[in-house]
Amino acid sequence: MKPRAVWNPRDLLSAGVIVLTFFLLWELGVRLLDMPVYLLPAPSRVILTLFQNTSLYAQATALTLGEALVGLVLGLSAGFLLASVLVLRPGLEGGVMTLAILVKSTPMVAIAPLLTLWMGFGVLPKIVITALMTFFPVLVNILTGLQRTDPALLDLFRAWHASRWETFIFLRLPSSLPYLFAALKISAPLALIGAVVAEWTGASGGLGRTMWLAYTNLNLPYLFAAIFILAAVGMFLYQFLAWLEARAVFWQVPRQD
Amino acid sequence: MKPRAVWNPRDLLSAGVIVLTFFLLWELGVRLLDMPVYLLPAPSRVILTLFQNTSLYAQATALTLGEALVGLVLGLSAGFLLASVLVLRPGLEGGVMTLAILVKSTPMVAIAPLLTLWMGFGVLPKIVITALMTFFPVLVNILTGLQRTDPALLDLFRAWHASRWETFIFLRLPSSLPYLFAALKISAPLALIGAVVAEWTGASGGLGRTMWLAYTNLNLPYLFAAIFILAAVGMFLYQFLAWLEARAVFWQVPRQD
Amino acid sequence: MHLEIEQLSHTFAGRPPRAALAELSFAVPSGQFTAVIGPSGCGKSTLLRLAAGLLPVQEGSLRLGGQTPAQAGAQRRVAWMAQSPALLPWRTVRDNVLLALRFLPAGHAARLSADEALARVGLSDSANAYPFMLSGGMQQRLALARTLMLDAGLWLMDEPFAALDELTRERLTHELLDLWQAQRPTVLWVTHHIQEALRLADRVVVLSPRPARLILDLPVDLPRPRPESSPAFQALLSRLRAALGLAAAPAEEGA
Amino acid sequence: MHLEIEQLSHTFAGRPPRAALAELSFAVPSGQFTAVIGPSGCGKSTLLRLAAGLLPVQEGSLRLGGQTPAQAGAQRRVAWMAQSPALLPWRTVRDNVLLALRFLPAGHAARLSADEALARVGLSDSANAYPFMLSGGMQQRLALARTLMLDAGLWLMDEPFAALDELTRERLTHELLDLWQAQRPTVLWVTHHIQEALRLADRVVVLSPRPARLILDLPVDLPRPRPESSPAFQALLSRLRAALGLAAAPAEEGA
Amino acid sequence: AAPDTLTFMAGYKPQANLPFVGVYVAQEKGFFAEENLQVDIQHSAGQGQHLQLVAAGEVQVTTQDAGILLQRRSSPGLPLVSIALIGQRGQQAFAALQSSGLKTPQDWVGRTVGYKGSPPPELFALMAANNLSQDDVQLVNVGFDPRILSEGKVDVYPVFKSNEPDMLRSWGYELTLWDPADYGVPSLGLTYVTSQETLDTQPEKLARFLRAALKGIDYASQNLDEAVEIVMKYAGEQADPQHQRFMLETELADYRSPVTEAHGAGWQTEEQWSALAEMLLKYELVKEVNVAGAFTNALLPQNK
Ligand SMILES: Nc1ncnc2c1ncn2[C@@H]1O[C@H](COP(=O)(O)OP(=O)(O)OP(=O)(O)O)[C@@H](O)[C@H]1O
Ligand SMILES: Nc1ncnc2c1ncn2[C@@H]1O[C@H](COP(=O)(O)OP(=O)(O)OP(=O)(O)O)[C@@H](O)[C@H]1O
Ligand SMILES: Cc1ncc(C[n+]2csc(CCO)c2C)c(N)n1
Ligand SMILES: [Mg+2]
Ligand SMILES: [Mg+2]
Repeated sequence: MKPRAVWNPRDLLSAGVIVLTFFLLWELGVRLLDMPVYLLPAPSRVILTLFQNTSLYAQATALTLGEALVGLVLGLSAGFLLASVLVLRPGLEGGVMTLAILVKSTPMVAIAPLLTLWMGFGVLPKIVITALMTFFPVLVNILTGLQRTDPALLDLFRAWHASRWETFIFLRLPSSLPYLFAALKISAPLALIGAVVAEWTGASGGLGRTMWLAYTNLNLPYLFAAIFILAAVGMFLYQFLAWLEARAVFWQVPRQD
Repeated sequence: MKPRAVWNPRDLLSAGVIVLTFFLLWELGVRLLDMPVYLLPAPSRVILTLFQNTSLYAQATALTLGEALVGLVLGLSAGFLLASVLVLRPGLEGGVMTLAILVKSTPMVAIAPLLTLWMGFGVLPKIVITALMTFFPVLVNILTGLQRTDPALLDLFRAWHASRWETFIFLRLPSSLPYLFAALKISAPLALIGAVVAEWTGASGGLGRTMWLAYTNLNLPYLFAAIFILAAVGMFLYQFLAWLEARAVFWQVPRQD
Repeated sequence: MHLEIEQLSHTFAGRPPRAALAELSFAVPSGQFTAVIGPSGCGKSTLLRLAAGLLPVQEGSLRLGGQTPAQAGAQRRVAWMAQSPALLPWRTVRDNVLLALRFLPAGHAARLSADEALARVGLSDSANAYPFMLSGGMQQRLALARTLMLDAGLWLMDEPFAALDELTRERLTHELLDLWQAQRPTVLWVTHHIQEALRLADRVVVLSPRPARLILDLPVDLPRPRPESSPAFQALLSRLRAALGLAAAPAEEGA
Repeated sequence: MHLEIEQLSHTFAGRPPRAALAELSFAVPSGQFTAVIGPSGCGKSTLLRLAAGLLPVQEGSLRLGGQTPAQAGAQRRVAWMAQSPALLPWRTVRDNVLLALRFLPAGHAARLSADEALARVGLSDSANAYPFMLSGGMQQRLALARTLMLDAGLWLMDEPFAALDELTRERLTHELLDLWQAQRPTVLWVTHHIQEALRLADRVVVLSPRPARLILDLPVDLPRPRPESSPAFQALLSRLRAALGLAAAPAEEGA
Repeated sequence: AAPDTLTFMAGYKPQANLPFVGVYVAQEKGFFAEENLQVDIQHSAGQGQHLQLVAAGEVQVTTQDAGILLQRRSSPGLPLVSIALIGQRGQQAFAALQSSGLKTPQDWVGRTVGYKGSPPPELFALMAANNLSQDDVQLVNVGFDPRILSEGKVDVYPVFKSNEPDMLRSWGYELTLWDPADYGVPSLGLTYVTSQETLDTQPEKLARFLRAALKGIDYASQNLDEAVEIVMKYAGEQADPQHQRFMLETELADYRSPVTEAHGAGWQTEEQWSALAEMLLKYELVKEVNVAGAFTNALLPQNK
């Protein structure tokens, strides 16, 4: 009973057809409506721009991806730790969630300069912003996963007089894995966006800065080239996570009807 | 076996203590470090600002909350419909997720002028932006929930030769409710932020505009007053959803060890 | 609906692979009540799942009324009761039964109302309760009621009475035979309870430890009801015991 | 560890509330093997859950070695086997058993190694398999192996053999009595199998339909092993049957 | 007859930028109504949305400083035209804390110079005029936030003369300011902008708009208190009237120049635009320019 391959050939085909159709419609729409390039560039033009500036985009992507991944790991850890604390000490949920929502409600653009003041012009504030943007979905999802453990198994652990900690490690944690992966799939593209937002005005490199420059110059092909990269990297991360999930949650294979 | 009250008195107390401690530390920090108000205002000052401008904030909140809720409903519906389609036609997952991540990767500022062109200067583009910002977590979470149905029950429906549609309505949907609520808890604050972001780039009212004006004037008490409102509304929505969840998923009561 | 099983083998993939059925062959004429007995883990549930179309036929053939399991199942004339109750936790007891009514064969009306079905399994008092409020045996009776609603030509029953006490078993045996005699479906009845098999079935099929092979095919030609104390019953009981004792003796894995 | 149950009542909240135990009283001396029999849904599992500390004692008292269930449980001298297997799906069969070893009473070493325990229940071949690869009976045997690792002073067993065939039951009966005689724990053994109760127990307690009351308390003073054919065995069997027949007859709900 | 409608989008948030003030005052004092115009006033977030919307015809008039206007005309080739030059001198200046001891641009050597997103051409020109090369200073992108300067994270920071200096002073910091114009660097401020198509199809409506808006500016220059009050109606309670007044006064100072003395308010000359264009060409911020198409005086009241 092997996990269903994430990319079986038929799925790959249908994915290709859908994506191609979308780009074709977009291309046609732009051409038929004679949409000016400063409002919406045709995808062909975007892809051309991408290929004409590969090294520019490669460097920017490397920087942003690095920030995004480190920030994601931080945000993930923070969300995970908080969720764990809330499951081990359920009374704290109201207070901690209030603070989490307070942090989540603070626009990143408002605190980005403050972070720059404290942490300088380097990558650190970008990583922190990314972490702040990603921790919330992780917190909510893992908390739900940790709480929704099979009651029959919880009874078993209670009858064993397992400590909270043992119940957490041996029971709640593994059974929350599907929620963890959903959280990761939500957070991975979000981390990329977080890094981009962090770089938007205050960075000297990275996709975010490239995008900002492109946008303020109303150079939309450059802007969309970066968006395509973000989407491609996001999709890659998503597929990687789906692949990992199929292996990690091997005992519960999603099945079709 | 009633659902655990979301706000039992002990939890309420601990929540109060945590939140108050946080604000007290903040207040003390600002006073002891003599933090200038344009860097970080003391919470007391923020709250004062809030109370001195109740009608301003009440109007702005009403507008933004309206946009956020309508946008949330739209985003929720979109995410839900997409997830349903992907569960009924699993081959589409790769293609649809690629497009979803593409949309998710597009900075709203890049498409805001297009939305203005198509929908004018009113609330409609704000609602659309909010919907675009909220649909992704809903899509991922509900998709996971719809896929992770109890295999024993799936076997039952298969043996019944239930149609995909029947399996969806009578089995997958109800059993995905915990994931749906996690998605809602993630998306509710996100919807508020979405509406704020949408207003940030050129609205004529709402909390986003209030925050933008406050921020560009570096009038941080006004900015934080709006953040406090967002957090309070977000918290209210979160608690409401938790309350609803306890009633909707009554058959699976989250239990402590 | 007659059943033909020919050289049916089934092996679960994995490291190592697990053979569950090995070249199993037997046929069940339409309307026959066949009990299936075999040691734990020998492949009884696998056999029923194959017949219910839940597992693909890998080797050999399995025909229900001349059709493949998928074809026969599509007409909804096959009712399968799983070994575990598999109830919908968000539906009341009554609504769990009512749901099954959606899956009647085309053009068939329900023979029993939901409340009647619940009464027959002794769950009337719990009609508005949720499954998590039921005891293990009550859950099994609910699953049974749900299955018996279906008005099927073939009953695939996987230890339907395993969680029930003797008295409840006896009462349900009556109800069941009533229904069976009215509808005359073909029945595959997996059980560990040898007396139960002899009480109910026209024939008892005994399987070997894993992978399941046929080791005894015992017709039960006694008129019903069948008092256990009758010598004929005791004779058959001894034969079955012997067959099972032989079959199970050397195996290490109970299977 | 002796058990004292006095005027124990339990009612589940809800609309309407459900009384599961009604002023139940009996005592089990330390080391006694007591079988509990009663109709489906009468309150047997509820009784065991109360003793395991999984439900709060509402009315009356329940003492394990003079302590409350929580106190006794905290010393990990109480082993509870649930009616459903409750296995960890992400752990192999062996790892499921090994996990139980963490929960031995303080200062106790395991009496059996995990592999030995698996061998005793006939699961050696499946040590590296995952629970979803096991048949229903194999899952139950795994749960049994896990419980017997615990070296407890009190065994609370909820229909541990329900999913097993006669032969496997018989073999496990031997294993179990071996272990019981070596350790001499007190045992509450819920079963629907009257012969099994008589084969194993020092005493059989028969409960009424819901809410459970004591309707028969039958000592079984026969030396083990106990051939079923012996007249003494048959006499006890008849008494039990009669008690159960009477007890269950008028109830509508099988409970 | 029913009034003609027109959408004006201020190029940034509501505040006392002079071209904004003219529109606010014209709206509030009924000058638009006198021209039988119904003006819808919108605000941009300032990153270029207003230019996209004008080019697309959704908005008829916006504001933009002359330098960016030339750049957007060059790339991506937006068909935009300035119809009045309100800021006769550029808004950009460079600031350091007085406590830093920096006196002249030559003192910048070895110091950190911040910039907002991308360095303005005036910075290069100013450094060149002081014989500094880019390698003499450390350029860092610090975003749009003057607190970076007040908290000492950079030594020199570009500011709008009419904006941040007042803000920083209100926090208690004394500043040293360098205005590129004082070093002969050509610069121009905010203009009213329309698209070529709107200009071709609705010149008469635009002229009426311009007449009212310029009248609004005049009115503001003579009624500062009232003008600030009107601005505050748009800017919201978050804004500081004191600060708006400073902005208005500062920008009014650059409203008049020898050119306007000669030709009247809003006038713009080929020389002014060419000088700016040459600087942009020099620092490769534009590839080619067509100065003649970038502006027109045809709609100004004095030409009607
Ligand atoms: N959580 C619950 N909420 C409400 N009622 C419950 C709950 N759990 C059990 N009951 C009720 O309590 C009664 C006793 O249940 P219990 O599980 O103890 O029965 P049992 O004797 O073990 O039956 P069986 O032999 O079928 O397992 C049943 O009528 C059941 O419906
Ligand atoms: N998904 C699976 N993967 C691997 N092996 C499996 C799987 N399902 C069942 N098996 C194996 O197939 C064999 C037969 O299983 P099956 O459930 O048919 O037994 P059974 O006769 O119903 O036993 P029981 O009486 O205990 O229910 C068992 O040895 C089991 O381990
Ligand atoms: C005091 C002052 N503050 C901010 C700006 C920024 N700004 C005003 S309008 C505009 C866009 C073009 O009209 C931009 C970026 C300024 N110029 N002057
Ligand atoms: Mg089975
Ligand atoms: Mg029970």
